[in-house]
Amino acid sequence: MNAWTDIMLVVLILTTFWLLGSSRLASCIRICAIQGVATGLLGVVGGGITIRVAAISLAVIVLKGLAFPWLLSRALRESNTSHEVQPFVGYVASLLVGVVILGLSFWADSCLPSLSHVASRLVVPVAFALLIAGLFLIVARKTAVNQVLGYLVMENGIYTFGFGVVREIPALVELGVLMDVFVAVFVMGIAIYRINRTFDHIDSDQLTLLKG
Amino acid sequence: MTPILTALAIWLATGVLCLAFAKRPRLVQVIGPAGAVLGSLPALFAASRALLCGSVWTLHLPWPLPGANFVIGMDAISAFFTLPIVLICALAAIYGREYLRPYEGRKALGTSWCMFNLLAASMLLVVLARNGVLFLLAWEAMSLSSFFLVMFEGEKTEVRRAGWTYLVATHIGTAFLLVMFVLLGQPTGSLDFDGFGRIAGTPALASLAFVLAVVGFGTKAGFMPLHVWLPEAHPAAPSHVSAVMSGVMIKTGIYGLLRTLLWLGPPPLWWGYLLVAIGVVSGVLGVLFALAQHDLKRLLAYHSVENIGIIVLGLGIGLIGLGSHHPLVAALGFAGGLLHVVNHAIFKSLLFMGAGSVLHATGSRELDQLGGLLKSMPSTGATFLAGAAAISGLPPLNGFVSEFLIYFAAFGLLGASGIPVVLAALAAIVSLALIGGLAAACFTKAFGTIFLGEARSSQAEHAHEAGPCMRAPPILLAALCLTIGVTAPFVIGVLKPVVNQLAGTTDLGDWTGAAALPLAVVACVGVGLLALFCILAAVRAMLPARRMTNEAVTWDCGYIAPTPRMQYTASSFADPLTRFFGAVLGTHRKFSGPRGFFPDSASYSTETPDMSRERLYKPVFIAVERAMSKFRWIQHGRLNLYILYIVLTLLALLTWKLGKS
Amino acid sequence: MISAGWILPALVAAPAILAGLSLLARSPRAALRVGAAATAALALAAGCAVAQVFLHGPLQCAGGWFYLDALSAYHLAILMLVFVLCSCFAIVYFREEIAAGHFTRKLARRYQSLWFGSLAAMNLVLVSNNLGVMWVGVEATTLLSAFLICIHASPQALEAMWKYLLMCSVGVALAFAGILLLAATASTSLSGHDALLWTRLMNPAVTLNPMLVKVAFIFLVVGFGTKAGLAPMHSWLPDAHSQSPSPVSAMFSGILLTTAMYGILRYIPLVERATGNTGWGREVLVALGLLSVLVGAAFVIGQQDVKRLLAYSSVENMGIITLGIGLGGVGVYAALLHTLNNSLCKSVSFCCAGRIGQIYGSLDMRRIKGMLKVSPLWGGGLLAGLMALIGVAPFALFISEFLTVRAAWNQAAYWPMGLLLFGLGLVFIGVLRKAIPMAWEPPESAPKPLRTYRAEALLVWTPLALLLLLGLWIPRPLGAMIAQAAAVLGVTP
Amino acid sequence: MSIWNFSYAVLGLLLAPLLPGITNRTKAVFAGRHGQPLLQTYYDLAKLLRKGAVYSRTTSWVFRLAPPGGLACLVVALFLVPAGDFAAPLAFPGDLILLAYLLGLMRFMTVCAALDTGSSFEGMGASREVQFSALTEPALILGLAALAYATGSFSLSGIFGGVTRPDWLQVGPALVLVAAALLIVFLAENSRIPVDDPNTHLELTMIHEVMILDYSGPDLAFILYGASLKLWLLGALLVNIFLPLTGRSGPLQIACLVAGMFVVAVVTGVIESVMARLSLLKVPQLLVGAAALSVLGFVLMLRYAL
Repeated sequence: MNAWTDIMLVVLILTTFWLLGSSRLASCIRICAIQGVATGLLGVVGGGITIRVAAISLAVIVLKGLAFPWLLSRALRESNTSHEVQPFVGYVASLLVGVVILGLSFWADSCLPSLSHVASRLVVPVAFALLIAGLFLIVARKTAVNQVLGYLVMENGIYTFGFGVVREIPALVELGVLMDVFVAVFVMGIAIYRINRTFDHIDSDQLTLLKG
Repeated sequence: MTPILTALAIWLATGVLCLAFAKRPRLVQVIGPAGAVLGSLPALFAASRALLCGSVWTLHLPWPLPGANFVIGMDAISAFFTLPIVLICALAAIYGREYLRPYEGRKALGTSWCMFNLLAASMLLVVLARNGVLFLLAWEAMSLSSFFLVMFEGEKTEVRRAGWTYLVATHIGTAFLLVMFVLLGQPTGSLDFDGFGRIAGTPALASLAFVLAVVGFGTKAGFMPLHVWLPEAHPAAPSHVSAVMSGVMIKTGIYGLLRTLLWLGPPPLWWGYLLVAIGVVSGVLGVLFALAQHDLKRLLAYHSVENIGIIVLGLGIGLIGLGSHHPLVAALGFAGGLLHVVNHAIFKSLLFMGAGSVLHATGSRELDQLGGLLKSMPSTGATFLAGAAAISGLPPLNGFVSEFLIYFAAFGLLGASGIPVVLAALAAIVSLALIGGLAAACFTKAFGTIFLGEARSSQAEHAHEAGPCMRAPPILLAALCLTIGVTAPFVIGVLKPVVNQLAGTTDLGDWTGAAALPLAVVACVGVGLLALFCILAAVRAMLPARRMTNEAVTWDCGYIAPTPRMQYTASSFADPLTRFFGAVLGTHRKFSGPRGFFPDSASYSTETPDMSRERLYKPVFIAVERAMSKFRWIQHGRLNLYILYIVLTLLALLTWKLGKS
Repeated sequence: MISAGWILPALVAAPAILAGLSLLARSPRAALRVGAAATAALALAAGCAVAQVFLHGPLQCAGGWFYLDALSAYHLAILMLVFVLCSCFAIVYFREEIAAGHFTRKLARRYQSLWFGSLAAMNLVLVSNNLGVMWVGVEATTLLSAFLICIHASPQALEAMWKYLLMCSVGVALAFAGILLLAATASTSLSGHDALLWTRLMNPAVTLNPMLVKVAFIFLVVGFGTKAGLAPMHSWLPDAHSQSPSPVSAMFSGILLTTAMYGILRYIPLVERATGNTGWGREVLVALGLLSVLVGAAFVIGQQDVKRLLAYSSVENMGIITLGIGLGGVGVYAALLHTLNNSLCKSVSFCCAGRIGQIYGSLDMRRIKGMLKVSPLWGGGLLAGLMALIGVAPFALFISEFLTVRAAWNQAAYWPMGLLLFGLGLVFIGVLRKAIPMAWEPPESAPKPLRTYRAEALLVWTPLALLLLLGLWIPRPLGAMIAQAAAVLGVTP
Repeated sequence: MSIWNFSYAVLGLLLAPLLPGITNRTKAVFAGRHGQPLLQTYYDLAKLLRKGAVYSRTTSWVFRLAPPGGLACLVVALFLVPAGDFAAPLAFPGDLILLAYLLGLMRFMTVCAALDTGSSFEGMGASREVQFSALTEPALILGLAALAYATGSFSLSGIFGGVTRPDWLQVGPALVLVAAALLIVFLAENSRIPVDDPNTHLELTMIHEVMILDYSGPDLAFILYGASLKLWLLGALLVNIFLPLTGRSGPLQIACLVAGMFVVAVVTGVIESVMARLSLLKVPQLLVGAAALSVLGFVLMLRYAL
């Protein structure tokens, strides 16, 4: 079972790198969907399947694999701006940063005391890497959609960590978290829609009316 | 303690009533002053009883505020400072009633009187408080209420500037006091004054507390260069308020300093040197800047700085006396400083009231717009003259007595061993002499330009004497100036408990006896001088030549028609001195001379901005503002970077807090 | 004693239901009025719960999922106070907009529904014992209140909302990572639900790995600190505060930040215990607190927009609270008192600023002149509020700031004390420099004053009078409340 | 207290008007003129007292108050000055301060009276008077303080009674410096050359004379008499320093001192004859120089004391 978990974790890392190197928004959304599904599967392949785990995993797959991509694609479709990712940091540089992030995550993991009941030794570093890569995406990309994607990557990292490390988290909390994330993305989607309508772009870099 | 509580209650109640009836100015004009006067009576009674009969008490009430207890007490020092507070407040209230009459219906008199009575109450609380929090609250209430009083004519730009400067200065001063009280309260964990004496055990902390007190209280008292608010706020406030602020409110700073000294144990010599240095600087520079002013109230405000300098000089000499084991010197120094507190309260409020009456009558505070008012305002002029003579330290008035005591103490120090002590005494003597001469110059200028000669403007020409409410308080104060001057040997007896309290454990011996003889002679000389003057005046009157008196125009070396415009102006009167001290004053001169064959106009004007404001605070404020505005780019509006801040903070904290382990 | 625990879930459920019901409001006016009345009723109920806590000890229900102890009860009391005040003010604030037709029924329904939603979410934060659920509540407040910012969709408001949404979501997600780390170390000795229950985690038998707790705490501080407006994560704050309608700004500044701060407070005893009471976690708070004070001060100077000015003052005040908590001892007491003072003062100041903005048609302080004359009520209220904010005695903020200074001295934290005083001085100067012309400078053209009803005076003067009272006299029950709350944080008086 | 304590002051009241006469006669001798009679001032006073007065319409009671007031100050001050061994009638510790401030009071009245005329000339004189006196006062008090330090007493009587011949032998240089300072103060306070020229009336450079331009008749007499008293008063301080007569018999001491006063008057005449009046801008430097001399004297005494 460790092997399956590791495979999923590797998928997560690979999709993150893919995301860092992608230039089209639409494909970014799709990659994110794949990552979402992989995150969902992580729960199922990780250990004994209980109803709780199954239900949550299903919810994750549905939300992250279907609902979010759909929402974001809609927001993207209705915006009449460029469908290019507009990076502050170029794709090659982003990939290099990704490598550094991965290295750092492994190093950080080695610094922390080991957690006794981790599903796989890869869980913690991968979760960290996702978290930081997500933050990096938010910082290094201009479009609002991309920032939401970054947020999702971050979220996936946290989820991974949660599922890999704290398996006993009660379902209610998990569902609550999931619910919040869903609402967050939903709200962000609406916000993007309205920003697009008001500003004629979803370039969050250009939202600089307020300063000082 | 009942009278004190009654006084506080009356002041607070009438203050609130004034606010409640704010819509009816007539009524407020009755309630406010009446409350101020009524409240001061029991307080006056309590203070005199404490001072004369030695009835000392403290009142403890529980007070649910962290660190606070409602502890008030009356001892010699408190009583001594209470006296001028209640006296001046009452008189200023009587004066203010008439002074504010033209504003009825145009200005918020309700707020003004409310704040006035609050100011009186908070000043009383400041000198009676025996708990740090209570003291600070009263202190701040005092600052705040006087701030609102200053802002009475807030629509004027200079008034707003003054209010801002005042509140900022006083608040920064309070910050120092905050730290000081915290420091003093730490050994016992309580902010009651009883326990503050513990600090004396650690001299380093005591010195720190002393420095904090000097800065904190010095800001309120107006030590140069902490005085910046003074020449702004006093002119801006209505005159009766200036009288209270300049006459007594700044003295609460002196009170605070003295109260602090009581806790700090035996003073090292350098405290005395520091105070003498402050006294010299404040005194000399205060009077120099006063000399360079041509706004009457600003001039008076600078004189407050000067007089605070003299007070501090006395206290500094007293501290040196204590430190170098000259009990008589210590006693005389303290006595001189303390007596000057009262004296300055009397003549400074008298002068501000005079300035107010002039302003009231002519609408101008510009010296060079006035002139010849002695004929139209005889009462105001005469009392102003008395005040001017008193503040110049001339015998037989009260100013001389206190300056004499300080001189006396300083001369006593000359016999001390130790060159620094002698030099400090010498510095005090020289600066007192210089201050005396310059003050006389300044007040002859002020009095001469306002009241003597011919009117320089039509307003001054049509001036009218103020009403009875505005005439009576100055007359009373002038009488007090003379009374204290000629009853000095008895007055010193009143000071005795106060000075003895200040000396702490040091036994001062029978210092009043030592001081009484010279003071008695001074008093006799004063009386003799008056008598001799009367005799000479009588002789002059009886001379047969009296019958052959003629009237003519001023001789003026042959000019046929001297006009008022040809009179010496205030600026030109002071010009030789201000030029002589030009390096310190930094006077801006604007001159456009006559040009061409038929020059039609020429002008010359001077302005002396405050040195410490221009050269010390302004650059610092500008530098801080620049430094702060450098930070403003961090709020540039870019969301990506904002999130980067979060990430960086996270990383920074992780490396900082975990890097070590 | 009858179990009063049922009231806790009700405190969450009732506003949630009200949020739904608000969508059926008949008219904007009715929505606001009924909303205010319902908030007041809820406040009464919450008051009962708070009283129970202080009289008989903590309340618990639903198997320990809901928990109200002195700390949360104190915050709950503040929360209800602010909400009642802001709800009432909303009636006044939107009156002109309703008349002008800008505040339609649709908007009013949405507004009131989100308003109650936020209330429910904040109550959830305060009454839940489960740290995960608490997080859910914090995130929910972000999401629900985001739309309150742009009730009137202007480009600026949208921008502010977007920044608020993204920054707080990211921040709070980091906090969740922290919670997970904590749960990870706790799950060695606790199982299932218990690993996230605060009361269980506080059990002395539970041993937590100090290293992991430290990492967790840093994530939590940064995460919740973002929401609480601590510098340098505060960047969303001035934008959101200045662009929302004033009742919302008042609520944000008055309680939203405080609720996030409460999130941090909950973890302090845990961290203290795990790190052996070395004051490790407090250092972080002192640093962030000081930074916030200084950043707030730097931006207050030279600020032109009155609501932004108040927002930066919020940054500063949250800094003071953080600093007080970080200093420990009497500082905790000071911080808790400051929380109350700041909430009261900020909400009333924002209300007055909003009204003044409506009167002058601008929030630019260079255009607001002579407000004392133009509108004695709102202008006077704003002036008094600003004065109170900068720590003029005898307003209560002076006392709490004094206590903070005292705490710093007692802890021998001389540099923090000096910097705090410096920051306070800067804020004082900066605010006063704006406040004086606003209050007294004669206006070039007198704007027409808006209609003012007598009852509105209560809205302004009651909180200010309360602040004045607290500066002079802290009622014993309140003092006891704060002491009990401080005891939760491990400080015994 | 004996008759000798009072004699010097009473003699001063009687003989003071002689001093200007002596000075003028000295100057006349230097100029090769015959000069005024020695008693000229007495004649002037007698004449003026019999004359009527003219007052400017601008003036008020302040103007009339100054002559008797100023005179009263000087008369009282005269009783503060000791004569050798004999303490002044009013001697008390600290009387030197009273002396300085009585002079100050007189000046205050004179200056106010000058301003009361509203004339630009008198204003100018008043302005200069306050400037110079503000600078002489520190010099005077410093000089006295130096002496007080040397003698350990701070009453004039104690100070001058304490300057003895051994003192001159021990701290002579310091005493010379202080005496020089007091001489400058004497010249400045009495409006003599090199500070002011008592003979000019219509020049822009005068100080004292211009302030009293508007006085006439008995008022002027009071002022003239007062000026003579002031000469006597400050001259007496100088004489007391230079003539350490302690221990001699009363009549001898008084006689020597009066003779000393005449010598001072002669010296004044000599100075006025051999020097020109300083430029007004240089006067403050002279006065500050006097203060500096006092300080120097003080420092020298400090050195000796160690």
